[in-house]
Amino acid sequence: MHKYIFKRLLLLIPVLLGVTFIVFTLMYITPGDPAAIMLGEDVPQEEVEKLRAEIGLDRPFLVQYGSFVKNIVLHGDFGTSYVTKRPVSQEILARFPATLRLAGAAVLVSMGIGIPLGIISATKQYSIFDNVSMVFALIGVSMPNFWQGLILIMIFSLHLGWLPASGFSGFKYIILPALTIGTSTAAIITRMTRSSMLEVIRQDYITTARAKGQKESKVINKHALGNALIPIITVVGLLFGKLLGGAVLTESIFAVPGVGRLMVDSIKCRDFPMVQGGVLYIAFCFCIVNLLVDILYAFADPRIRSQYR
Amino acid sequence: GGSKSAAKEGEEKNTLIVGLAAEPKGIDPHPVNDVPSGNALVQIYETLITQDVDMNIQPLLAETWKQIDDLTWEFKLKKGVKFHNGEELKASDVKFSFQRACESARIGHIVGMIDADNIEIIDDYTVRIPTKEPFSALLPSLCHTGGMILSEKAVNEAGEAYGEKPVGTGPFKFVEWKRGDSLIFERFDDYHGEKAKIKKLVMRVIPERTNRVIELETGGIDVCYDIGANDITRLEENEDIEVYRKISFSTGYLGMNCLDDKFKDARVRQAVNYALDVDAMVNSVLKGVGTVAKGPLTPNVPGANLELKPYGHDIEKAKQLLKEAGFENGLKTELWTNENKDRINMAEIIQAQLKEVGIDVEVKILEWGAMLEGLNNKEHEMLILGWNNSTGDPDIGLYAPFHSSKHGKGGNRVCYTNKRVDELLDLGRKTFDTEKRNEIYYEVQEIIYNEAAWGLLYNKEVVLGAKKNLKGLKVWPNNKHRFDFVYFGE
Amino acid sequence: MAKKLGVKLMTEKILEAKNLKKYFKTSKGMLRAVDDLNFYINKGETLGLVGESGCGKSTTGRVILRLLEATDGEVIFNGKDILKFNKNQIREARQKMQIVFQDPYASLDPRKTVFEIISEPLNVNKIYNKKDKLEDRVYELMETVGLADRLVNAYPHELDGGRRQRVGIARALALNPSFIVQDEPVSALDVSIQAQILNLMHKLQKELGLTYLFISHDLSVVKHVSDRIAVMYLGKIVELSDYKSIFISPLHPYTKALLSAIPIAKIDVEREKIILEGDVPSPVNPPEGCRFYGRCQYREKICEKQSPKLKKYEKNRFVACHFAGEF
Amino acid sequence: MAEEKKLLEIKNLTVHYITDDGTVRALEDMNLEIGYGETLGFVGETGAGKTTTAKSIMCLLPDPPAKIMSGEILFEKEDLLKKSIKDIRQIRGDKISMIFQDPMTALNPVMTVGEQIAEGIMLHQNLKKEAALAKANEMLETVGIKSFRSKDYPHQFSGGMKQRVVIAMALACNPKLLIADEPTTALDVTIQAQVLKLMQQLKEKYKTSMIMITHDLGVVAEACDKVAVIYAGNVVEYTDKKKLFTNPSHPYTIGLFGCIPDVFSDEEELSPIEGLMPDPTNLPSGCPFHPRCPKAIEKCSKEKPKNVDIKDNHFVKCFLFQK
Amino acid sequence: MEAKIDNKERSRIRNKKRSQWVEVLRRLKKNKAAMFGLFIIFMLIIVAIFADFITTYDYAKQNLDEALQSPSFKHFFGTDEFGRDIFTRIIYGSRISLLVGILAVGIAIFIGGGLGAIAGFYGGKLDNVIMRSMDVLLAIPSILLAISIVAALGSGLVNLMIAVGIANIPRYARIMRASILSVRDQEFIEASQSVGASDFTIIVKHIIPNCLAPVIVQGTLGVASAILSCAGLSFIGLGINPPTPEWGSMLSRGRDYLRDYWHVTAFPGMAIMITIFALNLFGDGLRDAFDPKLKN
Ligand SMILES: Nc1ncnc2c1ncn2[C@@H]1O[C@H](COP(=O)(O)OP(=O)(O)OP(=O)(O)O)[C@@H](O)[C@H]1O
Ligand SMILES: Nc1ncnc2c1ncn2[C@@H]1O[C@H](COP(=O)(O)OP(=O)(O)OP(=O)(O)O)[C@@H](O)[C@H]1O
Ligand SMILES: [Mg+2]
Ligand SMILES: [Mg+2]
Ligand code: NI
Repeated sequence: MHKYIFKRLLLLIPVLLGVTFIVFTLMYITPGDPAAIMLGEDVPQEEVEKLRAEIGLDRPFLVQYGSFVKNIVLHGDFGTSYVTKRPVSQEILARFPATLRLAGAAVLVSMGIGIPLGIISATKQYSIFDNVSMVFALIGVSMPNFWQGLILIMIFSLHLGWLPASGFSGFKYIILPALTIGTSTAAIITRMTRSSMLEVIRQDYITTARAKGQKESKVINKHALGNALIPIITVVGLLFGKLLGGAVLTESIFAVPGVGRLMVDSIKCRDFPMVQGGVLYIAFCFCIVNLLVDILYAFADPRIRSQYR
Repeated sequence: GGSKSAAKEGEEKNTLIVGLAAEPKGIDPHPVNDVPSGNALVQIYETLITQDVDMNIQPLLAETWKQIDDLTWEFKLKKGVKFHNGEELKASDVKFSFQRACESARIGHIVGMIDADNIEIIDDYTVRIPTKEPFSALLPSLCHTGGMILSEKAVNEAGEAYGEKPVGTGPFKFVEWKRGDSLIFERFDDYHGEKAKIKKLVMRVIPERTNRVIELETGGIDVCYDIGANDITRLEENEDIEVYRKISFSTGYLGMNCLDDKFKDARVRQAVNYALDVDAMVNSVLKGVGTVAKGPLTPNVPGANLELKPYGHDIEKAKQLLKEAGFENGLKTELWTNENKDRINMAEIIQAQLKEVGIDVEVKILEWGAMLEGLNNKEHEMLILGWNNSTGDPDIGLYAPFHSSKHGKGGNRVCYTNKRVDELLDLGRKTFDTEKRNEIYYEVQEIIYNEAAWGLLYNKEVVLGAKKNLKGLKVWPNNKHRFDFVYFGE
Repeated sequence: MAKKLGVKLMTEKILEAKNLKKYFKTSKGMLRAVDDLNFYINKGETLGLVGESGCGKSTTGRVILRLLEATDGEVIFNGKDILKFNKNQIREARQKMQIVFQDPYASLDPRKTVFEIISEPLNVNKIYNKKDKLEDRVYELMETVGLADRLVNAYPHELDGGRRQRVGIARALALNPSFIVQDEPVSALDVSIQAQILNLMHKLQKELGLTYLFISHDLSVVKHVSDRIAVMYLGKIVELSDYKSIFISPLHPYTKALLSAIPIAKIDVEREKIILEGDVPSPVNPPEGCRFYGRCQYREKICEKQSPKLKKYEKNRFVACHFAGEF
Repeated sequence: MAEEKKLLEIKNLTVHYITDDGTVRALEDMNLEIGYGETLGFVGETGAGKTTTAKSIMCLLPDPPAKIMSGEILFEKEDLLKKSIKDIRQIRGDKISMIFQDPMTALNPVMTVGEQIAEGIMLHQNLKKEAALAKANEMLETVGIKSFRSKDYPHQFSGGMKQRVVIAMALACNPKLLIADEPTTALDVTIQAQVLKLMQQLKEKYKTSMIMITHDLGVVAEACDKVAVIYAGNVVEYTDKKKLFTNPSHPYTIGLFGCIPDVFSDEEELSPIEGLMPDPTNLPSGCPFHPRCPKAIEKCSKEKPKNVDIKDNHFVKCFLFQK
Repeated sequence: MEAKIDNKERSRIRNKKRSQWVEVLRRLKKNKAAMFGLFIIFMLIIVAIFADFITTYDYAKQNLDEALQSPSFKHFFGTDEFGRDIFTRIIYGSRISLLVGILAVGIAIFIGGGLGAIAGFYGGKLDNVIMRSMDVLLAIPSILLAISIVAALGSGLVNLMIAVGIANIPRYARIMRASILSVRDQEFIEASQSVGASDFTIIVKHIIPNCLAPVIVQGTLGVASAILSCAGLSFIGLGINPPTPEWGSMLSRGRDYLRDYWHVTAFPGMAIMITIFALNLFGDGLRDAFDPKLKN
């Protein structure tokens, strides 16, 4: 297992390198001059040139890329934001807690809704409950996120006054954004749980468990769910990985100081080091979550465990 | 955060929570030039002199000042001014600050005229600031955030990390910046002037307009920046809330690339001006928040030519002019705007209105960076932009947008060229006599107006919302408001 | 079964495998699925290949047809080593060699009709350029294998197992092959259908003079169809004899055990039951001695160290055991 | 067979599967009985209804689509079909156990085999987990697996060992009736022989009655006392093993024998039953076997034949024997 | 054996070939929810095609005097901030939204599916290279891709499609590869090889048709998520150029009026919701229909 994890971590290097290169290229060919953008509408050109030189934009592409990679490898330095003049790593770390909390809460919400709904739907396939819960879950996905967020704010902050409309400094603040994301992703988990459970409850070992005289609830929760877990872990992992990259729309709506908003702002400003660092961070999270998912597989399924070497 | 705490009863209201529309880029005055940063900076730092809400120059760190010659100004500093780190303000700090400012690209256009290396320290409290050329707009420039005075010692001690530990002379000390969320300030008890009435100032960043207003209404914040036009009426009806409005220094314009064949002819540009129903536009998009622009300068700028009148909506005349210019069959053009909602709305209306005189406009929404690049390459035909006169001086308001040396990247986005205007603008910089100077700028504005260098759209308003029990709030036209004299009343 | 039909056995070898090896690389080590096989098949006869699951029967069949590339060895078909053929030669050779698969469900493309499936070999090799001729041939093939005309447009899922297997057989016959590998063609079928298919194959061999390599794990079926039988264990042939002698006097202890393990649908026969201990070991890194060593009741020291070669015992009888015939 | 000797009695059991594609008449008027200590062989081809019968006894039919239309299943004289699900659970795994066809799928891949065996023990013998696990280890030893392997997962066992585990699981509570649904079909011959022998031994040791479902007459010959041959949901012939093998009577049974290649003789060709199993949603009228029956008479397509006892509990459902 | 028929009859039968899709369709037809979804989608398509006949208003015609009117008989869904008829804009908007969704998914399927097919079929190094690049692409935030593309190519329908399409490529590559892997090792592929079929024939004739089902299912669901991503892009200002009506941008630009004029966002929001809902219902139904295991 250790060896496996080590191998996987090693594999991170080419992926991350690929990511940085693509992002670098992307940013390079994307029109828009960071210096000009930074200075705004009413600043003369000489100043722009001066700034370009100051941040090293006048160097050739490969030189820029090379020094970027070199700095990371040799000094662990991801560069300094053009805009805030602070180290990129600090900026990202400053946003990370909010993103992590929001992602965690959102995943909890969607699992909390999705898994039970999926299980009940599967065990009562084609019943009214099944239909209602699927419809409910679908409505969640169907609503554009920002619209749903605004509507939630209208209801819970403005009219009921129960929850704050924006900000991120306590438990109360997480509820609405987590709900916004959670409800729109719950459907995926519901659907996955349902189909995975349907697959599993047709298996002989489920019948075997029943044949032992086991209670239905235990048959479902112990035997079936344990085996249905893999696809559920997969979607939850994917979701979590994606959310760690920040949920831009939700973050903007609820003024959550998360990574997603930072990224969008940085992209808009062509804050190259920030974008680079950010994407690298996102890719890293993504890969790590994937790895975690694969490790979780091993816990969920002994067959997979024995494959990891 | 602590949003609700402001609204809680019984508790002594010592904390002011302000909702900003965007996050400051930094709180070191030199590497930044954006309004949100300015919002925060004015709490911490101070300039030698300052403009009051009516744009009159007032002493601040300098008690008196005088012009020695065309190139030099002398300032006498107030004594006993303490920085937040306990140091006293000295002339050396002033010199240091301007030297540092001039090295920064971001504010170079504001303080660039200053010959920083030759600043002369007469004594601890007297400093002479020379300019490279005669520069009549120096005083307003010194009021800009770029002219803020830093503590030399603090900057040197902090080194790279100065951006995290700003030290100024302002009424509030910086405490903490929760990135993406809020900035927290605390009253500076050794302030040289009247101490701030509130103990703590929190500036929260709430980018979504609707949400910011909801926070104001529900008590999450006490002051709300940049209130949307369609929220004003409701807020004005709200008994707990006071809406403050003031015309700002920024002018929205419909630019026409004068190098483009279609817009070379002033008659076409005039026709466009006639074709626009700016009144309707301002009513519809800005919901009456803001006024129809009458000239290139906002009326509150000293030196604005108030005799100019809006072109007015005259379709016949527009068609006539087009015909004269050889476009009786109309023309096709492209209108660029960035993803700013108000501008997109404007663009849509402009599109509809110009259609009536036979100008077929394709609206293109460009991502800001990409748009800038296109503008810099002068690939545009029509564009919607605003010009923010950052110091409220006619020079800043007119030189860059209309001087032919500033084509394209320099600020003259419409590539307007007029020898007379060039001459006058150069002259204006060297003219220190207010009367004469004003006359020069009057003429410039008239020419620009007549030649319809811009399609004049609107002058924006600064709109602040605040709790009614918040007293003493003053509103600056540049949207950089100080909160030290604010307090909670009944 | 040819001899049982009284067809005169030709002694001309149609196919011969020499030192045939197929190893798979796996994470646990080298998997020796087929390890040094030597056998031949005469024209018109049926060679049965029996053995337990995973002993390498299918792999043998696939390697012979070059559906898998052999690791080593030769497969001489009609005098030429087909393992040395290039792509085009292989395509040509395949017209003469075909395969029928074990699983009639998996071996038919679920999205193709019976007609499309049977005509595929003809189309691929561009046998007919006229549509009529092609159709006629397909109908002819269907008739040969006993499929009703109305099924031409049926999809595999609409057919039962027996009919599917008939489609598979028709496809194999389409190119008029002389040699067919039958990879457990009946083990997925019910007894009554199995009997029908066995009879069909019997009939086809008789009428078309086909040669079969008949793979199965069911000794009774293999015995029914084969002239000679090869018993495989863990990638090696342990015994190869004519069909009768294997049943009357098996030489290898494994063959013996295998025979006694078949449940026989008779109640009055008395048989000595040999129940083997343990499971078939894994072909990954097999023991160096006799592969049957671990389960053999007659094992001796020499068996552990030295792998017995397939030796001639008497005419037409080969066995790989150090003590062949001694028990 | 004397009344008191009956452990299980199935009377007129009819089971339908109601599906979108029509109604599958899986069991039609099924009658069976098993005495104490007896092994009943259940032979028939795919889809004949063997598993359905087994699941009906366990009350494990999937509902929907399965519907028990009529009949009773008397286990020790009590009708299982009338019991509450709670009572059924008491019986399942305790008094009646079942072994499934495919050991690969009958074991839960994410639980250790020890836990799986212990599960039933904990449920029915009120034992704590440790005690149950100890008992499970004992059972493993009984079926010839070293007890230290109880912490292993199913995928670490070979097919034969898995089937042994399944057997251990089924026998853990010493049931009165063991239903084995094709317990060796998925196994290799040599392994099948091992498992069959083991089952035989255990059955004798625990004096369990057994229903052995299979499609292989060879297995029946080796392992059973009585045989029921079923075709399309009907028991067409039911008697003890000896009578069946010496005197197969129903044309279908005869046909079945004709399909099996004989290892000991040198026959040229097999004499298979012509035709195919009927479409279960659209069974032929009358005797369901009549379209394939070489001896069919006119009556066969019109009427359903009755069960006839041709000689000493040798029941055949065929008009040929009806007087 | 079985009954014989003469040649004429044979040809007649041959020409009566039914497709396996018929079977899928039959199963689909039984799924009421899916049919309901399909019905809505059909309605939307019809509305999109016949937009000109359904409404008498011009979607771009401004009438500032009638701005922000509530729903009435004159304007079923009210008017927007420029006095344009929202009903009309939603109707015309269906064209854009559906088109963007479908084409974006089309691009993604075409490129992603192709890459996945190659990776799955040839395996080995090529597989590794392609799939690792997909990982890389997946790790890049789609917003960055979208902004870059829109910034580089300009905003507008086609570029929006490309942006959403490219971001979705890895998803289809994965699905395609997975299903190819499951098909590739099946015996019918070997059977086809054994009769001498070339790789190309095998891919085109056997593998792709058998892999289509999961891709189609993902596709329908993908259209839904593409429409949503589009709305999301509108939110950050990267929508379609005005005055072209598009639901996402109607929604996001109308959000300032959320409190005072509910109808400005409610109707485009509902339109998006209903479409996504229908597409999801249909996609789920399709999945069930394609999956014989779920056949009851
Ligand atoms: N492509 C492959 N990669 C790795 N191992 C393989 C592959 N194909 C077959 N094997 C292994 O080779 C051995 C022989 O397999 P083969 O399919 O030839 O057995 P078989 O005798 O046909 O068995 P069965 O009766 O189950 O069909 C097995 O252990 C199998 O796991
Ligand atoms: N869940 C179900 N839904 C619909 N029909 C079913 C279901 N289960 C079984 N059937 C049908 O009922 C009939 C009897 O099935 P059963 O499983 O009892 O046969 P079997 O004798 O056990 O066959 P096998 O030897 O293949 O296991 C078959 O026609 C089968 O198609
Ligand atoms: Mg095989
Ligand atoms: Mg069964
Ligand atoms: Ni869109």
